[in-house]
Amino acid sequence: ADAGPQAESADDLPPLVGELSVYLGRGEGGLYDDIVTAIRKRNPELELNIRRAPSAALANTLIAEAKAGVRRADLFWSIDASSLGAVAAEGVSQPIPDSIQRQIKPDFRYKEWAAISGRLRTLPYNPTRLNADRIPDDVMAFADTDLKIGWAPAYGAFQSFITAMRLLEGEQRTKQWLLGVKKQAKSFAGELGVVMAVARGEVDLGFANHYYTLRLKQGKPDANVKLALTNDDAGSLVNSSGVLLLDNKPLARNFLRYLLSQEVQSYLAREAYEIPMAPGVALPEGLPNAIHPPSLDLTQLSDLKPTLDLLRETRVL
Amino acid sequence: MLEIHNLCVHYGDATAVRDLSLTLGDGEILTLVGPTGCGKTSVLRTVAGLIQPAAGEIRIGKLRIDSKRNVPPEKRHVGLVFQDFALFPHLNVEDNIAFRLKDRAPAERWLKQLGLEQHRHAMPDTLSGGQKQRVALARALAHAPALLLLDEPLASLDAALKAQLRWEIRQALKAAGVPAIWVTHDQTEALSVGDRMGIMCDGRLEQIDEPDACFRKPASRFVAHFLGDAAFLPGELGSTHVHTALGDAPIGDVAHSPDTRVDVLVRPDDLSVTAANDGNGHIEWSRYEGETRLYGVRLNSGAQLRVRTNHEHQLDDGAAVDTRICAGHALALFEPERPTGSA
Amino acid sequence: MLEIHNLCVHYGDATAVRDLSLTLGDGEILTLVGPTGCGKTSVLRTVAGLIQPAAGEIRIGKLRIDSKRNVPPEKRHVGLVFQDFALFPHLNVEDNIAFRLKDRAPAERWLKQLGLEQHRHAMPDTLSGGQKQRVALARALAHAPALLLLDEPLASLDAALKAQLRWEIRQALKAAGVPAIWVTHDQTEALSVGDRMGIMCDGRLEQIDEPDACFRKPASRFVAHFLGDAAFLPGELGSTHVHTALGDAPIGDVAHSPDTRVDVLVRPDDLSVTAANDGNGHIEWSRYEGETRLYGVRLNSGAQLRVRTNHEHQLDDGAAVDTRICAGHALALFEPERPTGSA
Amino acid sequence: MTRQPWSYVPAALIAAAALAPVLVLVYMSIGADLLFDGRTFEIVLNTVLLAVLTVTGAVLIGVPLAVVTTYADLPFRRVWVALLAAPLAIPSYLGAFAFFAAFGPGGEIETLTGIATPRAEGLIGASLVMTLYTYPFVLVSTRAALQSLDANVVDAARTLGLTLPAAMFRIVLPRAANGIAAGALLVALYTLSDFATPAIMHLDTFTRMIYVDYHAFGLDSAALMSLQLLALVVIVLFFESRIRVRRERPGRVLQLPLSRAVNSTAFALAGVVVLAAIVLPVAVFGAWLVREGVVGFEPRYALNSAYAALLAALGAVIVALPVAYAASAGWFGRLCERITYLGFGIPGIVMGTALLYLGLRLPLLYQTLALLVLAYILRFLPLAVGAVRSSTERVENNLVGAARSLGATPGEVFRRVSLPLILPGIVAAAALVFLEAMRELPATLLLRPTGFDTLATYLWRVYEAGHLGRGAVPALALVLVSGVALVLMLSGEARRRRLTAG
Ligand SMILES: Nc1ncnc2c1ncn2[C@@H]1O[C@H](COP(=O)(O)OP(=O)(O)OP(=O)(O)O)[C@@H](O)[C@H]1O
Ligand SMILES: Nc1ncnc2c1ncn2[C@@H]1O[C@H](COP(=O)(O)OP(=O)(O)OP(=O)(O)O)[C@@H](O)[C@H]1O
Ligand SMILES: [Mg+2]
Ligand SMILES: [Mg+2]
Repeated sequence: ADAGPQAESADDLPPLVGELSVYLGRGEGGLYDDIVTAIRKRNPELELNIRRAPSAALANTLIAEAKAGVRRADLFWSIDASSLGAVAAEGVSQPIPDSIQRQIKPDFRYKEWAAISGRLRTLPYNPTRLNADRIPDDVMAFADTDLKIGWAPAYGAFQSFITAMRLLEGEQRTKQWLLGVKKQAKSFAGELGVVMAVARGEVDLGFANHYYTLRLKQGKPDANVKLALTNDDAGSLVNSSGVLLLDNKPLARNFLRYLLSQEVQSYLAREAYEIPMAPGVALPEGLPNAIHPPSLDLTQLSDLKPTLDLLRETRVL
Repeated sequence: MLEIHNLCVHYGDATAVRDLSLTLGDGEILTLVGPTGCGKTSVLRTVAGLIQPAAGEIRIGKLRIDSKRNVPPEKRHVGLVFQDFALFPHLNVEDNIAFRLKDRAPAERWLKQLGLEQHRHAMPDTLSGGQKQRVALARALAHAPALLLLDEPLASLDAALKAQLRWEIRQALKAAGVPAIWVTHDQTEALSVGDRMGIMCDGRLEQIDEPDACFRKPASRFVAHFLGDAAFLPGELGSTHVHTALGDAPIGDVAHSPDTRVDVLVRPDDLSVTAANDGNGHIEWSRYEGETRLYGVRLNSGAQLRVRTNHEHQLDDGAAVDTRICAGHALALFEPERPTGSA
Repeated sequence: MLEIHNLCVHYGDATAVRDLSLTLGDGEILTLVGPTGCGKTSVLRTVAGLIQPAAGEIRIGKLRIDSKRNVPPEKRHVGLVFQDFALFPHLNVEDNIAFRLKDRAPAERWLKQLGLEQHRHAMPDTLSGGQKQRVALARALAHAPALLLLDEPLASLDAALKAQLRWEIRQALKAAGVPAIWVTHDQTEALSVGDRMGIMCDGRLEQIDEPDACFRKPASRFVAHFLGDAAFLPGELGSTHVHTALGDAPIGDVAHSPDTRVDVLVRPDDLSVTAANDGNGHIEWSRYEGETRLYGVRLNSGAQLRVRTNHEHQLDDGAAVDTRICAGHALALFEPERPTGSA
Repeated sequence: MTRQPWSYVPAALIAAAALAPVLVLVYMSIGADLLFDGRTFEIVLNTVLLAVLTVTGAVLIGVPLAVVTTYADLPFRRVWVALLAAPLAIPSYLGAFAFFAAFGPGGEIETLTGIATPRAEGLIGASLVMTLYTYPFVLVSTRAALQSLDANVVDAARTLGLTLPAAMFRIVLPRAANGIAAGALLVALYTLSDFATPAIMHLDTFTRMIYVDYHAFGLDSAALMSLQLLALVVIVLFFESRIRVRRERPGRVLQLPLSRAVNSTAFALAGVVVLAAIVLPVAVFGAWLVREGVVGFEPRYALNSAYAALLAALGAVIVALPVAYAASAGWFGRLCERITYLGFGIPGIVMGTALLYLGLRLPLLYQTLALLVLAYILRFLPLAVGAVRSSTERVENNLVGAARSLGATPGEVFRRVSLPLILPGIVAAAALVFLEAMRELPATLLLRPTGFDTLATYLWRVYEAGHLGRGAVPALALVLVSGVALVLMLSGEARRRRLTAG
């Protein structure tokens, strides 16, 4: 009972043998550990060295390593596309073979890296303070509402969101938007904080990645927060975590295949509420039904500098 | 002015002062001497209020202090000159002296009186010992204490400076009419500077009297030894003199039964030596002391005595001499010591 | 044993010792005195190798040290007893004394000789000053130095202990045949304990000679004042005596042209006072000193003199007296002082 | 007297090593545009205000507690000191987060007790949290200074009619200014370089700008801003170096019989501080622990942390010794000492990156424990130098002279005389470095060997994952292991007291 390509099952994959170094850049989700543990368990002959640090720190490390001509990692697994883009710009990445590309949803296929899971920009709102019909479905319209809005301008995911807006709507409109929203916005350090503030009724609505809300609801099912989406604009951007190959050896590629396997992908969807990138894997529960992300080359999200300049110019940051 | 009754001071289990009583009149200077660790400093610190007495009572003017009732040091108006000066290291001379004064006039006065004017702006650690001492004194005096306590104020100064300062301080105290207790380890200082002197031993006051009384009529052999070289000659009391192997000495108006056996206190200056081949001893050693010379004389009887003479007098080691009592004044008499050992 | 030639010591820009020369024979004890800050400690520290000389040369046995050539302290075999003892606070008495000894026998010997046996296991901060002093000395001696330097070893001990230790140390040094330089601020100590003595002033050696020569024939007025009360009487030289207002005094065999005007050095014991209504002055004050008594006499001429007599002698303040030179020995003569002031 | 002190050569080498990361920053910043507009000014102002308020707070808490724990006749004095120094063991991001989570509407306090509390955030919140987690620097250094003061001087002041509290202000504190300033310096540098607390408290500071740029792959501008921040550090270092009180010979140890009122006030202050800085975060984490249970913690993390921190502590004191000696010897030594302080004022992640660049030049060391330890040493050297210096200054020259005149070579003197005497200071220095290395995160993440997890990195993992309850166990382990270090430090202090008691 399917319509189209299906993800491979881990059972069909060749066993992983040998030594592999992975730089695992991650901002959240202790669940990646479970995946790593499962892969290790399945492949006793795999000697897997994992280096964990914030994605941007690892990207900076890889850039420094590249400049110094040192290579310690076979594979860079990052939670956000901008880090992957920044490393890819150094020209150290190995192209993703077609055989793997085919395992990824068509909208998310890139030459330098492989998308693993997606995170969706959402609008968590407090239903006791706000009716769903008062929420515009165009993100640009928020500059003109009188809603009390929570955001986390220093947070990477937010900056990617603004970068996307910049790429989609242009500098000038983005600037106007920032100036408009800023008047009604309250800043938080991270997006978990934004969601918590929504649930507490401190703000009416916030900008945050989808899984913060889902996780909060998991711990506190009666929390006063619901998700809304915009339509085909930066507000419903699907950003992606992904893997960049630094080494051409089959082991690295096979590891990547594991990450795209049915088992891993559905685990990510189920436990981390991430959007699977392999075709035919069910979406996480609790997501709004109609998702209409804009189409955008996520690699370009690494172009953060102009975004920062914009955020600073508008004194949002 | 000050009365101390049956004072005891303890440090934990150790007793530093036992049952000490003394009084100090207005404007009187009392010197306190005694061997290291006998409790002199403890007495001063207790009077100043830095230690609480374990028993006994202290009265300073109208204040009463005992083991229950304390009066904090800042309320006692008792000045204390510390042996190590305890100048405030972060203040200059002037500011040290005028520490708590609103009106700086007294500070100025003592600054001048003690010759510290050109050091006015110096920091304590650039001063020599003698200068520090004067600053400490000026500071205490400028704050107009009702009573001044001096803890070995002149230790570790050179003798010339010491002799000079000793008198400067005494004069300053007398001029200001401030009574004082002055602790010293220098017997000469204690004898010359005090109106009265107290000799302490092991936490107790052995004797308290005018200096020459202490020196000439020591209350105990300890005091006799402590205040200077002392030897004890066995003698027999006559009616006006005591007879010893080295001659007779006057005994003053002591009530006594004749023919009593006594020990006579002789000091090096109560004796004379003259070269004499058929004398009663010989010179063992001599030490030059500047104005005087001290001889160690071994008597033929085997006893050793010390004799002080003018420095012009010169005898070689080994010279046969005759040693005689030459004191014009009455010598102090003691009960003969019982032979020690098992009864 | 030790030769110092033209030694200079600087601290930064300040000069502490200037052009100092002296020699020390085998087994000789030299005492060094001088006012605070005159450079005594600096000399010792330089000889011990803790300071490098700025100029001059030091020879210790076969070693030569000058401003270029240094020999580190541990190679000099020079023991140094610090004024503040510098005992190692983390080691007990025994371990302090045996600090670098493989064979502990010498430590045992000095421990016994200096009566420290029952304090063997005590930590330094539980010892009294006198005990600490002995430990410091035992430590220096047990390490068998070829030369011992003592920096005011007896300061701040009480006089009785001081007098006793002074001789114990001297005897220990002589017994061990160790030459020593002994710095002190106590003139009596310097005079009595040294085979020779040096008097320093402002970084320079004013005089170095046997103690009684220094005392009786001081090289300068500074030395005369420093070694004891000194007054200078104007006088005129006769052939065998010098004539002063207070009588004549012998002058010894000084080469001189008669009728020269001189100043005669008189010390308190060179003078006598007798009660006399038609005398030349009166008693201003008197101080009791134990064996002796010191009078301040104001001459009718206005000059003030100090006279020391036996303590039996007693005159009241204000008594009219006659003061006379009573010295049997030759007095030191000085060129009259030129009046100071603008030329 | 014209010879250069022996310590100048190693001190100069160490200063050069400490300067190296700064030079790397200069290299990294080439090409960045200097950003300075009104917004930057605002941020500099925030940064300075935060530093000033934190230093003020740390002094206001640290100094009275130092006085009380040094002089007063406190029962269980050592326990109190250990408790009061313990906030050094808690990473300030944890403390900040605990405060953020506990206070305010809907916070843990309200959830658990129903009592409404104001939010902890902004300049006040950040200063408060920073104060709570940095005042022990002031406490420790002030205690060291107070212990070397001569009590007779206080007695003298009292006999001149000054009350005890007044004597504290006029006589004791001015003389302890060195120690207070040394602690305040560390507080200021820590505040300038810390990122997490102001970030969690929503305060825009320099470090936050630097972090944003860093995460936007703007290493060059992050480096340039760090250099601008370094200008602030240099200013702070300059002012601190102006406060120099003359050294005193240590004298009698002061003991104060405190009145009941003062005693209970002291207890209350200490209690409130301990409650806020330790009990509160532990309770918050404990509450989460109960909700989520223990998952995924391995004792190996604690061993790794302790091992790396121990190596860092050992290395730091060895390196600190010549610097401390040189600093007491002359201006050149003091300059070297000042240079070693620079590293402490640079945000950890930037410092970590600079060291990463250096490490990449030494491929043999890259991603080894050795490089990580080296980074800890360079970063925390100032903590060790300060503590070692306060003890070396107390070994009197005469003791060294005495030992040498007995024939001991300088090496033997150091081993047999100086070392036993400065050991308490060395232990205290090692303990401080140990505590800081235990809680260090950014450089650890960048420089550790691959797969080497410590308590701090594990805490970061669970914190980032939002599993705050899982942080309770490592947080408690951190406090526990650090507690051992504190006990060591205090036993050293007891020894020092015995050795120097007059
Ligand atoms: N703080 C203290 N704790 C315990 N014992 C003490 C303390 N202070 C003094 N003592 C002891 O009390 C006794 C008396 O000491 P005190 O200082 O009064 O003697 P002192 O006569 O002043 O001696 P010195 O001439 O050496 O100054 C000594 O045995 C001393 O060891
Ligand atoms: N470390 C130093 N730095 C600068 N000057 C010093 C130093 N040590 C001593 N001096 C100065 O050198 C001079 C001589 O000092 P020294 O210690 O040799 O004197 P002293 O004769 O031993 O004095 P005292 O009798 O006070 O011990 C003094 O003026 C002193 O101030
Ligand atoms: Mg005393
Ligand atoms: Mg000296």
